[in-house]
Amino acid sequence: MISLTIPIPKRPTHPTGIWNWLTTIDHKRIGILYGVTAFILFLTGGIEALYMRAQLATPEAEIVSPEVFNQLFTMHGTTMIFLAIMPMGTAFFNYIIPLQIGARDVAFPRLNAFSYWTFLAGAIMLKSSWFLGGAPNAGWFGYAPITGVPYNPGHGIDFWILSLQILGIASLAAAFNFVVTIINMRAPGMSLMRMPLFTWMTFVTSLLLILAFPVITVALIELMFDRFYGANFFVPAAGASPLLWQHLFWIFGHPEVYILILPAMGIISEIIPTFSKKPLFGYPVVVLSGVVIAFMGWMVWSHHMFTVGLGPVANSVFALTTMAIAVPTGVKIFSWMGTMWRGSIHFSTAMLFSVGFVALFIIGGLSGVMHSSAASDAQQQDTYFIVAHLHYVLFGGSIMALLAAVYYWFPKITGRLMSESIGKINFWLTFIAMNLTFFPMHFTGLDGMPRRIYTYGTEMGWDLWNAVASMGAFLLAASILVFMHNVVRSYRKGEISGSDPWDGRTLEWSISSPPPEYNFAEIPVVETRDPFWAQKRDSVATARVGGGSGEGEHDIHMPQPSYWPLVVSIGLLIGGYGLIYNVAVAVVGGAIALIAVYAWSFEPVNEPEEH
Amino acid sequence: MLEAGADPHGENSEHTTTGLNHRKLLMWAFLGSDCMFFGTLIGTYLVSKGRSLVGPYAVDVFDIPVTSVSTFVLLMSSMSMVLAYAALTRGSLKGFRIWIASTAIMGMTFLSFQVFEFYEFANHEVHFKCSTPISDLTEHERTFIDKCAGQDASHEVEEQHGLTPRTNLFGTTFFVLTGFHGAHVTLGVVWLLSLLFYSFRGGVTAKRNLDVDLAALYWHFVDVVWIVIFTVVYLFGVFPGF
Amino acid sequence: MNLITKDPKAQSDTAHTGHPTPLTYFKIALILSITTAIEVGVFYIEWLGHGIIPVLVILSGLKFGLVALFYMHLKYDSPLFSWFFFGGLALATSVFIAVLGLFKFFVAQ
Amino acid sequence: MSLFRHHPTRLVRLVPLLLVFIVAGCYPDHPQSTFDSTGPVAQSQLNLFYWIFWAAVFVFVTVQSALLYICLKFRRKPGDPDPEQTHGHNKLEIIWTVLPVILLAIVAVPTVLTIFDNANSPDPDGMHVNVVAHQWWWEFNYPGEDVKTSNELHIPVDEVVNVSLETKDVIHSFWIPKIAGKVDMVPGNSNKMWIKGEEIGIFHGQCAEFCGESHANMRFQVIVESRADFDAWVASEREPAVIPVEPLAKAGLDLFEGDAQCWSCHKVEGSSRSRGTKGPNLTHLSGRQYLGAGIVENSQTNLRNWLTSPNDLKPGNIMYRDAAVYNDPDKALSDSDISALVAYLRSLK
Repeated sequence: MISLTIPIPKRPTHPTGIWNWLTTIDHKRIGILYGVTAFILFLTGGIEALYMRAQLATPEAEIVSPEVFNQLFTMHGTTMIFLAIMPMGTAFFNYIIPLQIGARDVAFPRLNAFSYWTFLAGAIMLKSSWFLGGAPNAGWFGYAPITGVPYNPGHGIDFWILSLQILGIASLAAAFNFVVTIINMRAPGMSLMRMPLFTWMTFVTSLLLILAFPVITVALIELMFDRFYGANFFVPAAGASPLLWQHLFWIFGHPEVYILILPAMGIISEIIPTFSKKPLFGYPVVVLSGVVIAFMGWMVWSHHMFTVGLGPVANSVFALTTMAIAVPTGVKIFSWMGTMWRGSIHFSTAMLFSVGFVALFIIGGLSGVMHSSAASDAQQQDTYFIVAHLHYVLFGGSIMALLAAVYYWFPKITGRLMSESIGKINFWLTFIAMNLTFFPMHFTGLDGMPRRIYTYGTEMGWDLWNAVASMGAFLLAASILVFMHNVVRSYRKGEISGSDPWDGRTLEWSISSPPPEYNFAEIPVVETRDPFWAQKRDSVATARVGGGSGEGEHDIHMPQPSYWPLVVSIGLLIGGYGLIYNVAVAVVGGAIALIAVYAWSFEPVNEPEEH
Repeated sequence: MLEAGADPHGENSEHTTTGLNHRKLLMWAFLGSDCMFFGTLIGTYLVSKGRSLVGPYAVDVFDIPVTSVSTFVLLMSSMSMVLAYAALTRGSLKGFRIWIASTAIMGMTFLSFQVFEFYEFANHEVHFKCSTPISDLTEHERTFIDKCAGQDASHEVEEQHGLTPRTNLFGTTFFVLTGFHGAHVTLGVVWLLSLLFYSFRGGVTAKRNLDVDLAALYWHFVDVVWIVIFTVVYLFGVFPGF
Repeated sequence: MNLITKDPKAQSDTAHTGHPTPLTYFKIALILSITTAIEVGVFYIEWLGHGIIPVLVILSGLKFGLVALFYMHLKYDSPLFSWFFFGGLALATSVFIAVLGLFKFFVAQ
Repeated sequence: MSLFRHHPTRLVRLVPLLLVFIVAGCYPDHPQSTFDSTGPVAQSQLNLFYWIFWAAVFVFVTVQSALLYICLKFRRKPGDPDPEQTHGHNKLEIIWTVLPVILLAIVAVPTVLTIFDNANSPDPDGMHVNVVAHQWWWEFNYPGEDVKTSNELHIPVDEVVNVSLETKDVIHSFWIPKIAGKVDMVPGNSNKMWIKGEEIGIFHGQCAEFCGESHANMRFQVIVESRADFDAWVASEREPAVIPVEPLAKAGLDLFEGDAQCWSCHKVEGSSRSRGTKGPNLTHLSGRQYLGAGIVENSQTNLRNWLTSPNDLKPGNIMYRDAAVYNDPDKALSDSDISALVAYLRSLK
């Protein structure tokens, strides 16, 4: 219909250059785009943190104003969660999952490209608020009614709402894609219980995403109606309960925490076996515990609300369910240690980061159990003790694992090894600085320092440990600089890695580095867990992995690039700004997106040759 | 890949691990996700129920017989949708066109009812005779009872007092919930019409029926959501004490 | 777990042979109409009191199930689809019943 | 709760104390330290914390040393053959699933007991205080004593005080670390808690839920005093404000109730004009120890600074935002106006 009345521009064909990057639907290129973009955004979130640590290094400092401070912690939290850790995870999902399951691409390559461009649109939208009258300033949790127009008349919150909606679309698109890819595109013989752990955790994470994001989407829609059209969802004066926002936020927010940590656990479960030269200890239990964590993540959200007055019964129930989560988490930690036990452990940088993850995650887990005790949490809620806990989980956990993942898969992605000597400096600096930054926060928290305060008096006795934490933060920034140096240096002149530098166990190591566009010349047949290891050690004689001579390479039809995902995302971005500034612009943006969706639907995956 | 990955609908050239089509799997995952979407909206409606400080309330504005008719229409559209798909798989393109057109028409009928309903609510009139016993008046109507002061029993009170999303919490939650359902229906109608037009271009055939299958799943989902909304919002809504 | 890696052939077979006929669809539509009529009818029976709530919940659940199982073919299709759909549905239902409980919604106001 | 009413044994106390010294030096200088509790609520929370802390230390030491041991023991040496490819060990896996369950049960039981213990006031008919939070100050009303004051909470020692918590705007949280853990104030949702001070002195509290620009400056003091002192304070609070005789203060009063329009937001008992409720009650302002919701000492200089440029002391505050004397240059206060107002406010004993 429309496609036949509107002349559709020719399909993009550029094999290289900027147009290729803009129109690519190759999962590996999209993974790289995701990773690089998320890392740049991680740096911006880090700079926001450094400003805060500078302000808090000394009592009564005046480096930033209280208003800017509030914007800084809001943006730091939102950035790190939605623009850094989640998309860095998605970067590895994109690059690695099809390789691990023996597929040539994801199930919906164009949806994948759309997911990236929409993520970028959301990031641009959120970050641009700094330059368009001020960033959001109500915290990443945005508790009503402080996000209401009476208390927050500027556009900051509007930017927050709309960018999170756009990012939500991006995350959902990616999550649907990976659910289908993992269910439907596994190599023959790769049953669920033969899937690598990283694939498993990606699958669980994606399921969590598609179930959790609609909740925050609706909550944000409701807040948007309150702010834009004078509705009453969270207006106490109209009888509404602002607690509804907290419930909706944390029904989403707690699964979100597992969305951030489960991929990290998956990464660790790949690296530790590889460098211990042993299969993952208790594979079924590790898988099951991941599934159980995800499932129980839905039963604990009110532990973020122990002090709002839910009553002793509700608090007790949520305290108990929260404590119960420690069990599957413990199982994972013991299983990693069981994997290393009697292994032949090679402490490469990736392995160091992984062991660092385990050590730090134990601390974060234990302080988590402390918070789960609702009664004593009354002294910890909203203090720096919580800040310490969550950074042990998200930095000590997620970021350490993501850094490990970079060191682990960099050779696969670039064909070059990262420098191990710089890597070791990188690890120890990160490990020490991380503890220097976040461990003192346990002290200041128990010493009565609330979160989100821009200043404090000398008489409070918080000077020393705040100064230490700030020093740690700048040291941490230095360790990230070392990391960047290592990446750039290794990309340009790192040692050539070959296809299997670590004596890997999973399918991605069976193909060349970097992999060809079609990944597998011949789709492997899997007959065991750790199939590539099995083939190398010949323990299962019939394992047939990789090794295709490339015959029939020319018969492999890869999906072709497309303009439309990018155009839809641009439409969404324009629509987002339009909703804030001018409805007419929003309509234009919507129309662009709609037309592009039509064009996309009528564009075949491959240009038909037979017609 | 899997040898002879059977495709249940015979149109798909890709072979998949489970034999299930990618897009159909995506659709079902999306519907599972959409359950959470409407679950949140309905949850919001129920949490906010009984918290409005001013009228009109559900009992003032709802007209159950009218909504029952539109509910019935939407239910029947589900039937004609499934018949459209059945006709297509049997190879009857003509049957397919007739049924899908009637589905779209019923969808539009439902939407017209909704527009009519929204309009009525927004222009709701309080209307009662001063002779009506107070116990027969709704809570909202009673707030107008002072208009009867000094009037005889036959006096009629008429007051324009509409319900919008801004009026009260009930208005906010009701309009946004049913409005988002209406938006889903609208999208469905556009989708069905696109398929209808596409069928004249030869894009819909018995072999390529997956496009219709997906649209049908979506359409039925919109229908089952309405089944819940009709019960929880409308029927429970005017039921006193719930 | 098995349901995801089932023999694809077995599934496609049921998918082909199990499809109901238009007559089934008409019968379902009839049941749906009658149920709706009963729902609206029950609504006007005043002596039922609070008893109306379980009655309506059961009736609308019946309608929901019929549409999902027959019109959406869940009865005949891969159980994986049912897992996705009813999983999302069950999660949404239980989470929001819990929320309503936390708001003391079921306590007489 | 009987399990923890008694004080913890010396040993249990020793290490956390040591920790506190490392953390905080000597703690009288740490007005918000949760380690230095002085009421049964904070004490029970601290005891619970110690209990869990020790369980956590046990786990931490065990697991981390095991990890360290593994890392040192099983390092790869050149020429090592592939290790045995073990896939798991059912008995071991069951053990490390059950062990945490037992450990958690040890933590869970006292948790639940303490939750219920702290939820119910031991003396519901005792004294009542209504705390109302505003952006960014506190209102304290004593319905039984007929006293209304701001930013400084007086309570008698060793008596149970039932506190109801409300807010006039956004969500705040009421927290006196040494006396009781925090409870939020949620719009439209009055919360209850109870507190008891067991030591005479001044204790610091702070808003713990982010509430906007000056969240950091929303503090308050709790003065725990003997019953006699408390009664004397109540008696003096009940007195209306004294009308000043000193000319400068008199001029200040005229300004307060006149052009400066302070009266429209502030209440001064005894005055027929000053009945505002938007800002703190100022009837006995100079009897208080701090200004601006517990942020600076109540001195002549600080009061002067506050009136001259409130936004420097407390960014974003509503007085600076809304009062004509600050946002309308034509109505700005002159130096002599401020002197007069300071004199008047200092006279409100």
